[in-house]
Amino acid sequence: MSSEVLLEVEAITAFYGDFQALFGLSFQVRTAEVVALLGGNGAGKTTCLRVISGLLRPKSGRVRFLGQDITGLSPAEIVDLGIAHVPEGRQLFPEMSVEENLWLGSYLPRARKRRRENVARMFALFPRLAERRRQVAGTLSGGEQQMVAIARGMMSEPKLLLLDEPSLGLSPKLTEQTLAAVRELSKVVTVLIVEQKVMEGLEIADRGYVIENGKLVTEGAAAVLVADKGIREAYLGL
Amino acid sequence: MAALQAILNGILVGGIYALIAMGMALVFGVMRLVNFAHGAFLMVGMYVAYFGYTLFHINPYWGCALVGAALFMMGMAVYWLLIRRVMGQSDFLQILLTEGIALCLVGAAQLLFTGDYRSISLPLADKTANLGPLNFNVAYGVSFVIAVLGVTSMYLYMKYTEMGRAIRGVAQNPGVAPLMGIRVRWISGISFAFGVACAGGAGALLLPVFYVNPTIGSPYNLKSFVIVVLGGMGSVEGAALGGLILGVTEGLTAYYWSDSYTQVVDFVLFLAVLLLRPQGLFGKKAP
Amino acid sequence: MSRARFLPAVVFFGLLLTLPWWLRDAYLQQIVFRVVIFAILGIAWNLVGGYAGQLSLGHVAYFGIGAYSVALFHETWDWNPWLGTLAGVVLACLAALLIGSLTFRLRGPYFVLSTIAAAEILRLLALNLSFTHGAIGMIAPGFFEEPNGDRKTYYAALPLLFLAFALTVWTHRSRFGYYLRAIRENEDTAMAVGINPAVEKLKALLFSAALVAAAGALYAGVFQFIGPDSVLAIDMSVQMALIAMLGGAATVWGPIVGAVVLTVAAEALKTYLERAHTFFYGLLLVLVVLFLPGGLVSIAKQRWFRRTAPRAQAA
Amino acid sequence: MAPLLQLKHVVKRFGGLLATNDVSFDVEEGEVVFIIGPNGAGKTTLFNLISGYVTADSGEILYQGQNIVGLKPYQTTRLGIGRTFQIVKPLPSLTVRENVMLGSFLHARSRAEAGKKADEVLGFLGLDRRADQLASGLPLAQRKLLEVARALATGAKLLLLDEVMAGLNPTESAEVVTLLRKLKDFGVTAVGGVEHIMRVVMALASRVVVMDQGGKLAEGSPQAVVHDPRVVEAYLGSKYQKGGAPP
Repeated sequence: MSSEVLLEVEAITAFYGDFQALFGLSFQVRTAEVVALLGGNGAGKTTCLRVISGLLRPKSGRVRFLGQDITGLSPAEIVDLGIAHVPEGRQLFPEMSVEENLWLGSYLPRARKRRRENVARMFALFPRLAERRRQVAGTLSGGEQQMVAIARGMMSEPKLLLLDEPSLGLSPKLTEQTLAAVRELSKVVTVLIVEQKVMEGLEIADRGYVIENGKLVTEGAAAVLVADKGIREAYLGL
Repeated sequence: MAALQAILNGILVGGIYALIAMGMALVFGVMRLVNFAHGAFLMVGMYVAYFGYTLFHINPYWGCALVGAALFMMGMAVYWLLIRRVMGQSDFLQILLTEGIALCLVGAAQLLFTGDYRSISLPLADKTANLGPLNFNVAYGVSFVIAVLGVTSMYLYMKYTEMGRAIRGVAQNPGVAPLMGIRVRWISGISFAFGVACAGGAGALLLPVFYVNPTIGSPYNLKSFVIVVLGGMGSVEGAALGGLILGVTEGLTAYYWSDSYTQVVDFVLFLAVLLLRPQGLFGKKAP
Repeated sequence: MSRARFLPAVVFFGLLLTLPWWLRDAYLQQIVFRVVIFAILGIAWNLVGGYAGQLSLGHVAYFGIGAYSVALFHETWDWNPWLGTLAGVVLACLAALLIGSLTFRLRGPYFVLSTIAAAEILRLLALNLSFTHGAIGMIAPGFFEEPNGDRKTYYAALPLLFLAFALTVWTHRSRFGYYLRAIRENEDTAMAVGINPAVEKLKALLFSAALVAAAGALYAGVFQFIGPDSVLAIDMSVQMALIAMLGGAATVWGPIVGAVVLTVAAEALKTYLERAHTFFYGLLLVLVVLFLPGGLVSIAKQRWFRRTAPRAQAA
Repeated sequence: MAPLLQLKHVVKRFGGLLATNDVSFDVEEGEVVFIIGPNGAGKTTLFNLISGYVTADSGEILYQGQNIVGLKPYQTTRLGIGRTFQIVKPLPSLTVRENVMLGSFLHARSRAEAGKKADEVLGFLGLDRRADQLASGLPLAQRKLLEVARALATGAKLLLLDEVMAGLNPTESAEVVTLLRKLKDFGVTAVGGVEHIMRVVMALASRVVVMDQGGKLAEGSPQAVVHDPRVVEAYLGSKYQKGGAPP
């Protein structure tokens, strides 16, 4: 496994108004890894992704990507550097077709060049989307919408893909399919995934970090975390 | 037959209404901002076209593109200087700010050009053409055609260009648009400027058939609200259709009742739609 | 302490009461009269736009109803202007009931637009109906015969201002005022404490419309000539909002400060720039929104807080 | 004696989405019941249904034996159902006491009486030291309490607490729990909603109702519920049981 550090999050604190969501959180993602961020709801996982992709400015701390300090850059600049964020709850452009959603994923001039190839690649990965390319995104089923969201994220040709709760609201079968697709993608892109379904998430991850109340609780190889009782505690509060 | 004539007249005016309202719908769709200065920008467009014609002999028909471009720049400036500062603030402040801008523009026009009514006389304006048994004023006809061209090209621009897609993207999901690399503030500025350009260009098209004076914009302001509400707030296609509907309604009101009551009917229609079908005549249910 | 709170009001109304004795210039007296009328309008708007947070830009409708009632009832049935005023207030309240029950169902820009539409419908009717004489306008009877008709009208206006002011003071401190502020902040929260927002908003609008209509009637009696473009113009609705905002929305003194500043500034400018009124109002509106959304009163308040804050902490 | 609150087969659809799917449960007077469930499980919708912010498509909601489906929120408040919101919104320009008075005005004849009632509630919740402070200056935890105080001041018999713990740190949640425990002495029955199953909640609740995807998944004592395999699955995913750690 490559040991190059792709993303380095260093002691970030973040607030919503006067509510502190993150308390000096630090972790790393190395190239070609799949890293899972675990923890109960409200633990700060989503906030963490928002800080990385520039949607939320941290109060203190640093985010480094490929050695470059990207703290405080705009989301547009960060996408351009190669971080794609697939937010929680899909967040498609509901009145556009599947294809238009993918095109907007490659809005950046850098990604526009290979738009056709990339669309074709995504349709190969998600054949279901190819069938529905002209359908308006708002009318797709939950599972299909998740596929569009992931495919749209990949259209910007990222080096790092941030996935927020891809299984949210999906049936176990669809969850399995979605995560299988993520595993497939992880061959070409580094993945940082937030997943509520712990076992499913850890199954595709190399390593995991467990967060509680905006702080790091445990970390370790996925295989080790699977057996860790601390996870159950973090989620169920027991 | 006379009723058909009324409908034709309505459609001709409605084409221009469509262009005006489209601009307002665009701004509302992208920025959730109701631009109370829309009619004032239309007035500015009329003056620009007026002086373009009287000073430089620029025919407003092809000059409307120039007027649109000039107003686009003006819209950009107004966005960066003023509008940007109230984005994300309450409706209350946004509305008062745009109303303030409207008053400034109207007041400036009063200072610069006095309250006099001015008009240009194109040779076209006196000609009448026939369409089967119906007839229409050629100047209206030409304005209609150009307005429809404007609406169509705007529609195609939104549908097929990279920028148009980005604008629609921001309108449909402003929260996620930045993650595509779209600079939302920049897109908002462009949309605002496009909206202002629509109003200005439409102003140029109105010049051959109407007088211009500083307060000419305010009825159009209200009319475009009516149209935008008819078409479903923020729907650009809806606004185009709403424009035609309003034009025809006015034509028929003028024919069956009286010219002076067209606006009363406009507003009654407006209140009725707002109260009974707030998503507009064609809009889907608001999400 | 509590007595000191009333001191500014006592001084203010004392000055207004004694005004004709120490301000003999007829022109200046007229300006003061205008301040009084504008203050009434601003205070009335403030109840709905400030306390309840409903940005009505159609308040001129009630002004017009008041003004036209005086003229119309005089012309048709030869009613005296006092009776006309009463009729105007009643009619304005009825109109407020109708307009309010329709428009308060809407929120945000939809509400604002619907208030404008309602007022515009009235203006267009006044412009086109035969019995209002259209754009020509109407002659309204004066409230008092000469001599000293103006001064008497001024004294007729003062109680109205006092009534409006007292209403605001009461609103500011009463259950009703708290309810309105709750509605302004968040209707869902308001309902969670048992407030029926529709009813409270309508109450505020009724008070407001009655005051505005009375002011409109006074205006008609003083200028004795009204038309759709003087008493039903949308600009006046904006002006009412501007007065309250400039001084400070949802404050007791805001509309009065706003009326004084706006009138005096407009008069001062008038000497230099004959036609700059509209531009001036627009500029002021832009400046207030961008730099002083709390109004002039908020500056005074901040100063006061800064001075007293350390002491309060020590105590 | 009939339960204070009864839900019988309550259904609510938003478009095609079944936000509440045939939910039934009872709340006895004096109980502290918690509704738990992951993000999007339908807890807030349930609170909105009970307090009248949304109207049920079918089913019955009985409060003190009376069907309250179709009542407006201010009407349910007047009947004695108080609620707090997930996103707290005190009136920033008013003091803490004045904010609470908004609630106590409901049954007070005068401003003075409303003030007295407000002080009583503030004292009960330990907010009395803050009474004359502007509400905008309160830290989040106390704003949450203020929200509770305002609901209590309306004379609520049944208190619906939507995400009352969200955003609080463990110490603060423990403090809130201590206060909630005292609610019974105040004659109030509480129904809380939380996303996350927390130690503090488990210690407080007499009963727990677990929601998932709009439906009631389980109901019972806190201990029974967290060991229910269906609950574990809803929170941790279906594979947790198979490959997972021993409970």
